Amino acid sequence: MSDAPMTTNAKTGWMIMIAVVVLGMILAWFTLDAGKVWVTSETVTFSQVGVDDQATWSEGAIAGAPQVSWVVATEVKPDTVGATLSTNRTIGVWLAAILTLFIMSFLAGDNPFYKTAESIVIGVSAAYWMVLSFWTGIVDKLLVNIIPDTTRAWAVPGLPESAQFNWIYLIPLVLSCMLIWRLSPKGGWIARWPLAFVIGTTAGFRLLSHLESDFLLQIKSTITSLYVVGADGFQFWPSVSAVVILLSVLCCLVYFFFSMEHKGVVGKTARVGIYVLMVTFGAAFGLTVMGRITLLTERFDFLFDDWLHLL
Amino acid sequence: MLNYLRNLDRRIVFLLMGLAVALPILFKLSFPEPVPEGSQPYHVFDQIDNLPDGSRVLISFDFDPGSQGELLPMAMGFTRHCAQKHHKMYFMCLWPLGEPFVEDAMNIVIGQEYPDLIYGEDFMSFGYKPGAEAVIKNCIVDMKTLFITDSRKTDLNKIPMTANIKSAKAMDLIINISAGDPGTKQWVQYAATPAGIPLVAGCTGVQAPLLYPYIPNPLKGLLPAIKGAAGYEQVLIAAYPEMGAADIVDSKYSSKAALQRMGPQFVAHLLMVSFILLGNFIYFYDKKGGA
Amino acid sequence: MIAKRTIPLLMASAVGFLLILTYFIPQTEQWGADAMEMFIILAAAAMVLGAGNLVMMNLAKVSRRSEGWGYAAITLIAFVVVLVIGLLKIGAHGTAVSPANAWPSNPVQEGSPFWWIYQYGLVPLTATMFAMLAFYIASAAFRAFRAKNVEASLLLGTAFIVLLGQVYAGYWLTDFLPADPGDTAWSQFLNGLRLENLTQMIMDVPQKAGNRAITIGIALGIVSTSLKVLLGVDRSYLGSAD
Amino acid sequence: MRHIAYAMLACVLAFEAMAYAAIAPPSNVQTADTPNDVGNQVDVTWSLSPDDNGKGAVKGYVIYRVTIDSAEGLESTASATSLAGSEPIGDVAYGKTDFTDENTTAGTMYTYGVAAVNTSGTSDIAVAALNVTPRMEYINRGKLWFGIIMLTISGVVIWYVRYAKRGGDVKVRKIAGLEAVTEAVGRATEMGREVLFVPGILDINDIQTVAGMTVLASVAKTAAEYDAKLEVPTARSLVMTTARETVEAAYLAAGRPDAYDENNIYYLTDEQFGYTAGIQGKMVRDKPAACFYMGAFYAESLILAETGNSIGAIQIAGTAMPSQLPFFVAACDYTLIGEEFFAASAYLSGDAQQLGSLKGQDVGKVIAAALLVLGCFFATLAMATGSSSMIATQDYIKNNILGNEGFVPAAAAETGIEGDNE
Repeated sequence: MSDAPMTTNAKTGWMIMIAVVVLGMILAWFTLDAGKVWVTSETVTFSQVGVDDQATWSEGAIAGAPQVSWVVATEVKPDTVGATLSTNRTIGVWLAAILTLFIMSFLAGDNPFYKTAESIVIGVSAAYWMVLSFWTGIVDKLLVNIIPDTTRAWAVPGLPESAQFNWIYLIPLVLSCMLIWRLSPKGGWIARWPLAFVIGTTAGFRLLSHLESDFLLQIKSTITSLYVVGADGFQFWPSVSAVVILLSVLCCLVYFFFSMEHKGVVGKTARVGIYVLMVTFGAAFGLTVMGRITLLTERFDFLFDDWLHLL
Repeated sequence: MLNYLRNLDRRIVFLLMGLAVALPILFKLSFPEPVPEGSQPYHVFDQIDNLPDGSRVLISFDFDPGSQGELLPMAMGFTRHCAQKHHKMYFMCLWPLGEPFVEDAMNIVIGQEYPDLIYGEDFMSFGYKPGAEAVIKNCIVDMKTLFITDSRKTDLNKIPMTANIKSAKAMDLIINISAGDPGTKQWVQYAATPAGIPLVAGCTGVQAPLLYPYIPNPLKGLLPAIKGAAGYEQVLIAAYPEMGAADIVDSKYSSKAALQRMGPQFVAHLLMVSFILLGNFIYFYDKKGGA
Repeated sequence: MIAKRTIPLLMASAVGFLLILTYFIPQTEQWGADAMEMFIILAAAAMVLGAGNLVMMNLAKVSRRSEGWGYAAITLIAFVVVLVIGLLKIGAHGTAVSPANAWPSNPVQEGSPFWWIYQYGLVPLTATMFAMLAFYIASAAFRAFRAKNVEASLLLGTAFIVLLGQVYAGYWLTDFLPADPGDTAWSQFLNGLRLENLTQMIMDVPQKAGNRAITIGIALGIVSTSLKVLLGVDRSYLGSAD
Repeated sequence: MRHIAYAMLACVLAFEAMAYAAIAPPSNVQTADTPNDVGNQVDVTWSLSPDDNGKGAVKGYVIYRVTIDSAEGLESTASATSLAGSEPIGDVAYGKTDFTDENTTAGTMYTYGVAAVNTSGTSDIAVAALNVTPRMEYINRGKLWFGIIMLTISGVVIWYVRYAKRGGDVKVRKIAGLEAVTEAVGRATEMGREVLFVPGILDINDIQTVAGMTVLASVAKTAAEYDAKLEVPTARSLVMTTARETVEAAYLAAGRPDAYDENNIYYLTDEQFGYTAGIQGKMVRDKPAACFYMGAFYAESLILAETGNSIGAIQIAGTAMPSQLPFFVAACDYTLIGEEFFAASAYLSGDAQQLGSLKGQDVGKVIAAALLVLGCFFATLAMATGSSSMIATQDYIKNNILGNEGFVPAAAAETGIEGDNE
């Protein structure tokens, strides 16, 4: 632990806190059934119909036929008929609650619990992303186009029979190999080719999409009449709004001007521009508070309801 | 006292914030939540409700567990509403950590509250697809080459709902629940605008300001943050009182999940306001005193 | 030298300009989107590099017994366990299309060990990390929102109004103002001062204008950055010449 | 295979139609080649069946299609019977009056028919009066104006880059945050602490990350010159790879290749909050003296900036994420707002050609402002006078110049200039 050694006071503080939390947890387990999850289970069975090449599977048990089955569990209230305590889900809820508290403990300062949670989240999430990119990127995108028949038999049974080897996918395959070549001690520069390909396509694609959807679309939606007429004649405030919007956009654009120093008229206009930007930021800040508080509410909901069954 | 406030430990601020959220939850504090006639939750409700029964609706869950507090109630509300109207639901997901929520919507909400709906005929899932806006762009051109199979690896040509559909242009409505990019903005730019498909969305509070410029065209309705979700739940319950009657164990899937989360907002917002006032009081006091 | 710098540079320009051209031809319009989809494969393959690096770094820490090596070991174990479970689909069952074959199953199939890790490990960890923002936003407001100058005052003033306008407190505080906008500009003005309407006005007018200007500027910045890359003016990403 | 479900539906419906009284068919079926495509689409429109009251008396409409020998003329000769023998190619819910067939072949002639269905049967098929031949277009004419604007803006940027290369004057204004970069790195060196550079959480296929890399090149060069330790944790493997190339080159350029350590540029995890947790932990433990946040950021912006603030680091942020700018502005010492962030690499490099591109961007802003002012001017005149030519001008600016309707205004196209039926 790289921190400066803790003071005795801080250590005692942590000790007391840990003791209180652990005692509380034990108490909660016995009095509140904390974290306990009940489920009902249902077995799904499939039976083989036909033989060899023609073999298909149909749902339901057929006597004598080869069968496969698995259990599907549904979370239910404890008083439901046939409900059983699910060990793995109960352990899961406890684990989730403990990890939640570990992360929150960071608010009191860096500590071993947070470090543990941090180490877990990095390891687990890196692996999670890798697993998902393997199945959805490598298998579902690359392999189905390079070796369709093998992939169909192995992992994508729904791949249509019409699917064929698609040579265009050799491009990403070759580029991927060049990229991984970086692991070899020699010729690491070969990885620059795929990087150049990626950055080149990115530049081309983004140039178009941002110019079309951000530049043109935003100008288009700002264009409105500055003299607003409604069902009952001239509308004062909407007209004022329209004028203010147009002037504000122009002032902000002046703020972003790089060629001229912010002095004189340009400086004054740019100043108005930065004021508008500050109001924009203030508004976004205020609106975001609501979202962030909701996230905390959800976490407390989990702790109080799913774990402690207090609500 | 003032000196104490001047050097207020961050942890005190943290503790107060924690209490401001925790106590209203424990005491189930709630405040009136007026949904003005003609406000966004009504727009969203009308878009889904006025579609002919059995219309095709593409629902994209573009969020992850981090934002579930704000977005899960809307996602489940949309699912319930579509199921109630017997719309054909096509689920998909552009965020890698979001797919389990699609499964929850199908297994928990549809499975327990609308057990007569059948997978493949009334609802189906394309699953998670990496590629962000490229997926959306290709979605309105050719869904079958894009997805190939559903999330259960069944050929799309063999699923009744998708057999005769080539692209998302066949959809009558797109619903998007988004926590960022890829999200509502990309659906507006790459699907709703070029293909002319109506779009309604639910988004986080952070995203909302960026999306207001797209209302009402092509964004027909927007549920901003938990406030929007709560409003939508209220409108839904008023229209379909029987909705969400099933006994769902996990309260986060219940039909009143968002409404339950509005109480803490009030207290926490007041606390934030007091922090700002207090901070400025100290600042001006010090300035006046020449400190 | 040529292979190290010139060819990559030409390749970036060529594919970039080609994509721009194809966008205007209906036949090839989707190439840009297709290229972005192909990127997924490349990014997935690159994870071998990233994850390899993660493993090597933590392994080095553990073997050297350097500071905090215990935490490195936790990361390493978590990574390997989840990777093996996920890639081998341990504990997963088949689907209706192929009941006997578990390989086609959804990676995060409910009830499987991988789902369990997602549900009870990844979800609480990431969601709590995100929820910490509620605390940070409070401390940022307390610390940074001081009316030091006009800019800061506008920032905090707007945030103040929006914070109140979002909840019931807003209705309650300005309930004395007319609820009906009426016909005259003056009555409409008074009605507009109600906090909930003021919030909406801020969203509809200055906020919208500010965001639009920012977006237009960003689009131009992106055009110019892309062009610099395509023209080879900015080639820092390509590394050194030798 | 693909139409099995519909073939069955059609059989059932045909059988039911014999058994029950039929409902009234839709009318006025019209077809048109979808413009600006490769000829794989045809738009079909119709008027609702008189029985379609929106309350379920009509459940929906089915669309039929037959291929016609192209020797035949424009007038449709196909009968309802020949259409009924074909499989329906699609269906829509009641109340809808349009359908796009996305499975046509360019150059083939088709006739379409539409029938209403309800639970008791199918109506007669209403047949389109004219045949339609979808055409393949070689240029998307709808995007012509967009092409012109793109070429103009790009052209100006390129012109200024060349102008600067020839030695033209390309002075630009000061940008506060960038002046502070050297100071921040210098302070880190003095304090003997490290410099942390966070390149955002998106992959290298986002232009913000690319821009972040170019800023990294400058920061790394300064760090190498000052001999400060620079750490770059990344959320993507490709960003890690790119960052290593970039930093290595910068150290070489600064004449300090020996000081470069590849292990200081490492991958943490792709997951947003896993990554954030890792950096947050790192910050409180190693207490970097200068933190740079340059790239695409989401919610982690405030977590990072507040943690950085609590350890007393100088923080400089740059992003084009409008939603995160407020937090950086509130919690960092300097923030590069949107376009300023993209200007950063040019500014820091001091390279004349790169600075030239900034001038080009300014011309882009002038074009934007001009379009805005002109557009609003005509829109105001249109609203105030109600003059049809003003309304047409306003529409032309919005739908043609800024939209995707091409050179020819919609009203002119309707009168047959771009007729698609043939």
